[in-house]
Amino acid sequence: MDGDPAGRGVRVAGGGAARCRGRRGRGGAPVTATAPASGGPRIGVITFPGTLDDVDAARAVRYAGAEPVSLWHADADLRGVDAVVVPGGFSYGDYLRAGAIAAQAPVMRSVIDAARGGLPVLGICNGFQVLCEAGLLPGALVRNSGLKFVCRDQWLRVENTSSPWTTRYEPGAEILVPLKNAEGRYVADRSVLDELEGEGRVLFRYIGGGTADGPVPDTGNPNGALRDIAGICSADGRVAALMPHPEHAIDPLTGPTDDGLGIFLSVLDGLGVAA
Amino acid sequence: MELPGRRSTPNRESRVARVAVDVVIKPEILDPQGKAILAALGRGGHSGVLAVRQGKHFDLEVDESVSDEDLEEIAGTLLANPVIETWTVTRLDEVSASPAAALPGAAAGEDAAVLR
Amino acid sequence: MELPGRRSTPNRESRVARVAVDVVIKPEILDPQGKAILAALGRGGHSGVLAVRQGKHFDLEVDESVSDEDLEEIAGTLLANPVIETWTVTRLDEVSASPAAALPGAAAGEDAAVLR
Amino acid sequence: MTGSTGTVPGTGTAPVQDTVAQAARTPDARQPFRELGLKDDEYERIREILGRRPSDAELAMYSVMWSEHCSYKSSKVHLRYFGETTTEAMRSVMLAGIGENAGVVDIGDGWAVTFKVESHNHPSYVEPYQGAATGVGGIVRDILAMGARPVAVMDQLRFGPADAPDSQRVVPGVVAGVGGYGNSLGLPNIGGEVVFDPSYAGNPLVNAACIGVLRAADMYTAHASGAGNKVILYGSRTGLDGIGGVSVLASESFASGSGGDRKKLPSVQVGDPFAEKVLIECTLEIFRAGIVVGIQDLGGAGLSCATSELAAAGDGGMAVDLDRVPLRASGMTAAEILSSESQERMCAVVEPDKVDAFLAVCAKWEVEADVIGEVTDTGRLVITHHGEVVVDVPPRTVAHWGPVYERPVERPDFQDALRDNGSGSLARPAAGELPALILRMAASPNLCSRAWITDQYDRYVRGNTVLAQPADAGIVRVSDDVPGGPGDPDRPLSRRGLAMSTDCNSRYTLLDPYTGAQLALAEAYRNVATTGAVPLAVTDCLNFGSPEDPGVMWQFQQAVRGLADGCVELGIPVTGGNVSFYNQTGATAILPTPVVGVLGVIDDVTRRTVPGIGHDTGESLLLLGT
Ligand SMILES: Nc1ncnc2c1ncn2[C@@H]1O[C@H](COP(=O)(O)OP(=O)(O)O)[C@@H](O)[C@H]1O
Repeated sequence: MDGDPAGRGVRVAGGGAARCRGRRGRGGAPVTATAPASGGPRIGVITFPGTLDDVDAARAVRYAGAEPVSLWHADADLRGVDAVVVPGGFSYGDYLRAGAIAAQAPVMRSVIDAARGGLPVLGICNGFQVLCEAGLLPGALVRNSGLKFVCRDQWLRVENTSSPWTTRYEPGAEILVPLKNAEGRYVADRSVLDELEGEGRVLFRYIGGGTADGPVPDTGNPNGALRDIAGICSADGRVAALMPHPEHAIDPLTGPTDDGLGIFLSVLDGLGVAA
Repeated sequence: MELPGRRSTPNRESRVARVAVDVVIKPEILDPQGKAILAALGRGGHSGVLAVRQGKHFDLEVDESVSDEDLEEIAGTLLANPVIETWTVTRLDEVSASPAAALPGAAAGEDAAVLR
Repeated sequence: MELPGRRSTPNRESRVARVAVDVVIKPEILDPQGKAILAALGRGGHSGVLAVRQGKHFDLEVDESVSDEDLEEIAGTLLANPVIETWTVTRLDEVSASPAAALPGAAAGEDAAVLR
Repeated sequence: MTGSTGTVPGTGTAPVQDTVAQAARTPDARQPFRELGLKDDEYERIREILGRRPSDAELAMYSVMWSEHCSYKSSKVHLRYFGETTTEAMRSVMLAGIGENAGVVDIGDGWAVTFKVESHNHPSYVEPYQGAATGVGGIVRDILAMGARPVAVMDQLRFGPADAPDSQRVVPGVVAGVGGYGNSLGLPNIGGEVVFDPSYAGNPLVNAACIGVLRAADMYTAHASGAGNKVILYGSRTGLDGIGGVSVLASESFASGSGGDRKKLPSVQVGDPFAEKVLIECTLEIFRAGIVVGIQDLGGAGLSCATSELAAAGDGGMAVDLDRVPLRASGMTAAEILSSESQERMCAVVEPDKVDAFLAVCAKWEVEADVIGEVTDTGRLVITHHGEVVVDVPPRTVAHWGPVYERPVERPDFQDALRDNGSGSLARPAAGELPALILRMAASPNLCSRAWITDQYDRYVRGNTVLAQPADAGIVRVSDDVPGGPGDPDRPLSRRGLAMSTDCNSRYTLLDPYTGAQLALAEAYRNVATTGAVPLAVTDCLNFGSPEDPGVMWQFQQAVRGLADGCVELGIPVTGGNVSFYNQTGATAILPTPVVGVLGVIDDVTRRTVPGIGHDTGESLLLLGT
């Protein structure tokens, strides 16, 4: 299933968002950032004390062709952005529980309000934890079943390609992006899990660790997440989150693939239509 | 001198209470740490230990403005995540406002002050 | 189905005791978590909380072969790191040997089965 | 500023504190200098310098600053050889060299790089997680103090046999500590080493390296100049942790004891990586705002080191009021405040009219900051506590006048026997045995996959990692983290990259320390070169046994000479490093372990060579060299 299928308005940037497995993660020139036209979409990236992957999220936004706008945890003003990324890291040191203290920050109160009004929000890793702690997404992320921090390249299946954050992927697409966390095990009540499944709100599922050549057998679920869930979304699909890091897979130079770019391109497609 | 880890040196007149909050992961959720400890105990010859769950323990010092309802709220909204955890709040002995007395076995003033 | 985190279903005749072990960081040692929580409580308007220390809480179930000395040893060698932590061991109510009763609210569910 | 702010609490129960005046009045008071690790002649020397006995606080300062760890008293005479052999051509890439917090190298286009390896061996044995974690924290602050953004870390580990019982405690703890701290700082781990050998069983080695990037024009050095400038301590509060760590833990033995009658305190520091992450961002913002004269990290020897080194590197003196130091514990003595090794602290010298701006940046990051003193023109470091002068010394005597030893050097008797015991007498495997042998080797702890370790380290964060495990050298793209943020269209992505590799085969070094050190250098050099980068400069971490053992001193001397001569041969300078002595269990020293790090530059990271053989069918396999 190599190659970009035609006819779906795929915007190609830096080799394009992978819809498929099999791109080998080596070589290739770095994608030159396309300067967004002024007045184009603006995507906010939140920085809490202890946030780490905000620079990466901002870079991914830029690669996708939008303007990253940095948002400060203590400032409730969302600066008129068209979408928000809650990036990875260890906000407040992950002390108490990952994401727990950040979820109460002034900026999150605004994000919660805006999300209820339909603002697209993406949580990555620590951002997923923050969104759960903030009540925007159900369930919780707890200590990895192996008790250790895990950093590896992770294969995921895109389970739902109609959410605003996943339209660029083909149904059933398998993508390879880095995973790195210590508390990434998704848990929720059975009824919640059933609801998520029933409503197509499981966005990504773990397939296995591996290389660009494919998943290595028996490496499936990296942290014991229930039902292999790697990412979910809200009922309207606009709030989405995943533990793996698509922003680290935007350029084969610095990541295993550029498969992660599709997430950022997807939301821009939606904004473009709206704009 | 302002004491660290303390909002302020409590008014010497006011009463300071010690509160313990214990938070444990709900039983239906995997506790890999407890499991690992149980296995280690087995290897170490302590086979009489049948089950282990690991949770968190918080020692709080609160002034009299903090009611039981406040404590429940603090525990239920911040210290514990109700989705995955349960908690108990226990008020311990009322202690005087002297920092030295606030921690068990805090013999010298040095120890009690280190609440950071 | 074997219940997670349990060595085996204890003999129905034997008595199982619940033991709580609370481990806290020594007062002279930095507790960054406590510090972060205190700051968050302050931001959240709970200024009546004057100090917070975070530690660990362990719920153990032990059979009658486990003496108090054993518990001290378990706490001091495995559950706590004596270099930086202190601990207290508390025997709680004796409970019956029925596994279901030993854990509050342990409802069997899909998770219990996944807990391997 | 005078020390008039505090008074001794009139409780009557406060311990009488030793002051400079008291020291003058009671010249014959006995002092526990031996317990603090000072030799008789060293103590005499301090009395000579001061013309009186030192106060307790002064004694604490001198003892930590004159310890092996801080003063390099046994290694200094040998390390000079690096300077003596560095040619002008080699020096030409260096913006700062040995003696600064870390060496700085010019990499062109206005960029500079600072990098260094440091040891945290003994603390990591006592408390593996915290020891390793605070080791990472310490080296990162060294790099930060130069004005650089830390961009990558590496770790060099040596353990006892993998199956030794204590390894089950030490190995996972150390690896989790390195990862726990580095991951939380958001620094990619781009490589390292793991070696198992019985000689490290009671004395594991935990070395950590950090690379930082700065604009060459923005380099900062640690100095306190300009009378009237303020001294600001910022970061975490000062507590009782780690007191005695330097003078006792990091030098002579594991036995603890802080010398006073304060009850025994654990000589461990607990790290708070979150505090350090915030400290990094806060400090970088301060640098960017140009509101600081000089800056110094607080590591071993804490405030003793920071105040005396800042003052010694400046042009005058310094006055410090310990009552203004924010504390975590009450009742701390001046000596304790000065020796505390509480982590995540920095000390800055700031012009008076910039103090408000400085404090505002700290407030934004919720970093505590306090003016604790000022630069003076007295030429003396004067420290007050509770309104009394407790320290009054010429700062250079603390920072730089530590004793220098010409320790006896003697080639060990066993060296000949060791050298003659070649592999010639060993049985050769028959051809048929080779497959099994290869499998056995591949499974051995020293050769097997390092994934168990490297999977616990974040290698992706910051998005500039171009090579990491399993490559022999790591490469990070020179940060695009410049004004305007990542991917700023006005600042196209830099293609320039930094490569680094660290290596050391200590078994070779035991056989022949001179050649062993050169082999370590050559291996790191090759590892950098084969990525496509041009090797530029060298750092080292020299881990050896007791300098009081003439055989160990011989190993040390030989290794230094080998490394320095090798650097001349390759034309790249040693810009800094670290010496760790007393790595031994009883009388048995570790294998001599001079870890060598080579830094290189690659102009275009897209052209780096990816490790491995056979990415495409039809590739040719060439063997180069002899
Ligand atoms: N302690 C460590 N920390 C980080 N990376 C490490 C560590 N040890 C080994 N590595 C990395 O793992 C890979 C394999 O290491 P090693 O087996 O020592 O390689 P080699 O034998 O080729 O020197 C290298 O990329 C190395 O940098």
